Amino acid sequence: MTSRYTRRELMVVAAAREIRDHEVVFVGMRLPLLGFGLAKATHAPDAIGLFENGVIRDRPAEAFIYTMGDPPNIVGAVACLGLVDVMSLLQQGRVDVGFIGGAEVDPLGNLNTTRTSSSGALTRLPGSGGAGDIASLAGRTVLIMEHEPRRFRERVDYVTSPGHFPGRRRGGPATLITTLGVFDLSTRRVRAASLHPGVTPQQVREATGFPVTIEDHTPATAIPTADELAYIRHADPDGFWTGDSMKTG
Amino acid sequence: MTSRYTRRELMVVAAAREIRDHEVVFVGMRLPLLGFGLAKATHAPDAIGLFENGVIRDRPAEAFIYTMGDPPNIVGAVACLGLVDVMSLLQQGRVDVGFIGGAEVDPLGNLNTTRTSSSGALTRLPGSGGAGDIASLAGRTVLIMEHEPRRFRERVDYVTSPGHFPGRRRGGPATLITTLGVFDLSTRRVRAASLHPGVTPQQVREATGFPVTIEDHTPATAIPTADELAYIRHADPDGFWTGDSMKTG
Amino acid sequence: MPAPESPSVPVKLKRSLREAIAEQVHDGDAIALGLALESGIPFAAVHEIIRQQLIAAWVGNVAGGSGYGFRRAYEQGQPRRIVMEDHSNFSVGLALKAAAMGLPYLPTFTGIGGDIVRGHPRIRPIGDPFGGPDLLAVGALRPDVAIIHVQRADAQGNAHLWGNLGLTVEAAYAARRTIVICEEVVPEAVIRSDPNRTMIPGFLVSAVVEEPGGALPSSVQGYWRRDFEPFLAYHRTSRTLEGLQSWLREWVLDLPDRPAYLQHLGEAALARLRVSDRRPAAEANFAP
Amino acid sequence: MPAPESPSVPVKLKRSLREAIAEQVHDGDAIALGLALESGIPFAAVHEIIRQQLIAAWVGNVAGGSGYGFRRAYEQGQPRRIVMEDHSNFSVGLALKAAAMGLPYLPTFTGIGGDIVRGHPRIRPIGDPFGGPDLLAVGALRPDVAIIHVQRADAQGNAHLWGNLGLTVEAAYAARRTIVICEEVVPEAVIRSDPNRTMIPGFLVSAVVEEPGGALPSSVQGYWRRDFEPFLAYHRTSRTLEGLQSWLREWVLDLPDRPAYLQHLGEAALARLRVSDRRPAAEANFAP
Repeated sequence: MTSRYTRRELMVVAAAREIRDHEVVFVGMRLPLLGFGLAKATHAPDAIGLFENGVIRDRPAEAFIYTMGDPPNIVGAVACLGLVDVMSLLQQGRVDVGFIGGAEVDPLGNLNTTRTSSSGALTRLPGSGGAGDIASLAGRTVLIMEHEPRRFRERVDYVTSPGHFPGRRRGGPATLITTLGVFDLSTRRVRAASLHPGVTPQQVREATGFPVTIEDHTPATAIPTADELAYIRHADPDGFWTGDSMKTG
Repeated sequence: MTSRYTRRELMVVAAAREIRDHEVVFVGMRLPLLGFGLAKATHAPDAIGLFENGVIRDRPAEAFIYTMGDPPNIVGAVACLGLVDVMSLLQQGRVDVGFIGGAEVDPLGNLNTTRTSSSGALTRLPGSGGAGDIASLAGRTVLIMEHEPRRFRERVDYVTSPGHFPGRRRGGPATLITTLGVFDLSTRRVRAASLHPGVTPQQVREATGFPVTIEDHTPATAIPTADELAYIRHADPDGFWTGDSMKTG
Repeated sequence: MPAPESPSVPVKLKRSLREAIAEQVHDGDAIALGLALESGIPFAAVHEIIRQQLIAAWVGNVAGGSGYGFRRAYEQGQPRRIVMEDHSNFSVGLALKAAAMGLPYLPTFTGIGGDIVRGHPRIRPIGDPFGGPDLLAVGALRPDVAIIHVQRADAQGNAHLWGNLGLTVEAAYAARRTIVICEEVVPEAVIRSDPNRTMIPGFLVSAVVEEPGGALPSSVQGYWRRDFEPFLAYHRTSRTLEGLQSWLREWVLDLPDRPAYLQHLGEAALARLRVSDRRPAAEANFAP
Repeated sequence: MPAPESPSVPVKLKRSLREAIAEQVHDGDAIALGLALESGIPFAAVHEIIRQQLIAAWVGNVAGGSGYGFRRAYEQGQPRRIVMEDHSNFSVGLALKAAAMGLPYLPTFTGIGGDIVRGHPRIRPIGDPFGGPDLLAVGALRPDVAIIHVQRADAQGNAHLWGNLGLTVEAAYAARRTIVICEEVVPEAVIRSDPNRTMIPGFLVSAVVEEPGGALPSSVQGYWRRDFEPFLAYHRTSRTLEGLQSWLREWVLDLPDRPAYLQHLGEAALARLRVSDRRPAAEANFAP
């Protein structure tokens, strides 16, 4: 794969395609933020973005931001409320789709961002932040992950962000976007919806610590158009998030 | 009683004296509002006033107001929050004293402002407003009433604002200020603390539908000073609330 | 690049209050209004609802001054019986707040020991799983429609409101549909210059109408003083059912819309009520 | 007229952050800070607390990027073991909100089905008395002290805050004592010109300190840009315990106060970080 786009750019495009027009989106930082901006610029001009710190935007910030609390993310927002206010809207069911990532994922879409002993020693991870809330309360969730064997586990060490479980009131994981492909999680089984160009089924199976359905006719992920790439490179000019050196998830 | 002050002016002075310096006061309209302003101007310069619509003031409005939502009550406020915000502060226990009134009162300090059949037919009254909340949640309450036999009942028809009851978590009625005197309710018995000048014990007993303790040495309510009257007449120049024609409670 | 699936913004901005009410308010709807207590009461909308012959099924809280029309309905069933669910200000606030938070109820200590909560359809006892004293659970109240009068909004319904707030924000969050009535529809840039002033985000709003003076005789901070006299006149006139009906004819039924109401009020009254001085908020700099 | 019993206003305005911290923060106190998530973090106060050798007993929520110092303490007990109570953003927000509302808990649906709430000391199952599905009760969290950085406040602590809010308001309501650190102490009239901008009423505030730049390297809307480099430098340096200690010496222990920190940062950096353009909020008229 020596094309003119990075895998992370491809993942941004895949994330954007998960957003439908007029939807209310719980936007995270990094790739989902770019995906939201790209969706707005293309097929979902009337999508609304909520940030867990209380910001509501109907278009991306004018300047590059490192955190959702950066001043450019306040400028031009349609509203700047408190955390409990936007979480209340999430709990009400007013959010259609939310994006979350994690260090580990399992076939039910459970995510771990709290602690793991997978490498033998205890490793403390940053914790939930808003991810556990989005996983619990959004209409559906899209998971974004670095596709590595140690991260794709039969059962995660700790469920920070719950996936599918019996008695779930609402929502649950719909789609998993990784560095290797796009996977449908909505049926509680992991099925490849598309593999990124050049990725083989065997590569995916070797990088995945649990069974994954890959059909013969599983398509290749549609590559970014020139316009899509232009948007991404305008929004992330230094490749801070989408360059090949930056880790996702 | 043909002196140069009205009974309502005397009641305002009595209300002001219930406020100690540095206290947080849940202020009602009418006489308590004037009492708050008078207390601030005299012995309690650092009292803070909360209004149930969300306004917090540390001095009275510059212009005459009919309702707590009138624009002059917003101008110069230190904060203008929502109703649930100030009620939350009340529920937390951050309010020292609140003023409430009613159509009927009983010896436990229960107030009725909802409905009564005392005259034979059903009469619908305006309802609780914030009074039930102040009665439930303030550090102590001061009751202000028109002193008439039909209003002072052994048991009120309907307890809108609860007085003393077993298991009360906090607060309860401390003082009852009427058109005839000032009464201590803090011991769950009604004891006259002072009778207004010219009011006889017999007058009070005839106007009260339940036993009231009036001791031989019960003093006369201290009459307003010239400064106090000057303040009241500055704040209520037309006697809208403190003139003799205006009904309290 | 995929073609936009639905390029058109849903048109929230309505040409008239009549259009907004006809579209958003249906017979039998639970309507939340008068949420800032005494200011910003959307009287123009209420008058439009009366003209359109709709009936509000539920009166949640009546504070301050007895209303004769309300008393006749409650005490004598005239012109028709109304059903009352009694609340304190806090309990109705918590009922809206529970819906706003997406919860079936909120716990509280208010009302314990009183008659309001006894046998109340929306208030039930609840324990404290941490071993503290018992509380009351106030069930969520989700109005079909909230009608809110604000100073300014953009065409998407992002609304700036200042001064008295009361329960306005809770009701807009709680309601299925929210109608924003504003003194002025302003360009998006005005709203975006101060996102902390946006009390109601537009994605919660179903319809926006520009109706200056639509809250009279109640006040709107910075725009309209409270018109005290009509409150007294209504109180006097509504002492009898005939009086109420003649008042309704004069001020509601015989007037087609709010501009006609303002004209009937007269230029002298409007000049007295309109705020023309300025007391601007201290500057807040949002530069990044 | 009775003589004023206590005419003197309690002096909330402190001469220095050192004085405010020494007076308001005690060993063993639970301290709430960093409440707006990434902006307005009161770093000057944190540095002062470190200088004064106090230990915060409780870390409620850590979001975004793993901290090596935090990991060493948690994983290896170096330099000392820390106890962690894990939360999501919403559950810690509800814990503060419960205290702010004077309640022992608030119900929620968040976290159900996950491990955070399993055996959690502050989260317990609770039913719905109206027959709906079970919920979780998040127990109230009442910090001893909340430390909040705002744009401006008066000497009574009435504080104007704009931009990013996060959990700032909830924490100030919930805490036993609140320290307001501001860019500018302003005359009362500035605050009173816009009471809707007062996120924290002064009667909840124990101490006020003017400390411009006290939130650096985090941002303050309209005053300071985020200083990105120190976050990266700290991350790199704190990879080892020695690195962390040398960083602490350079930026905290060897500097007497925040003005010394700003001087150490240097004029060029300050010029780059200081906001000098204006993007004023649209005027709001409060005239009555």
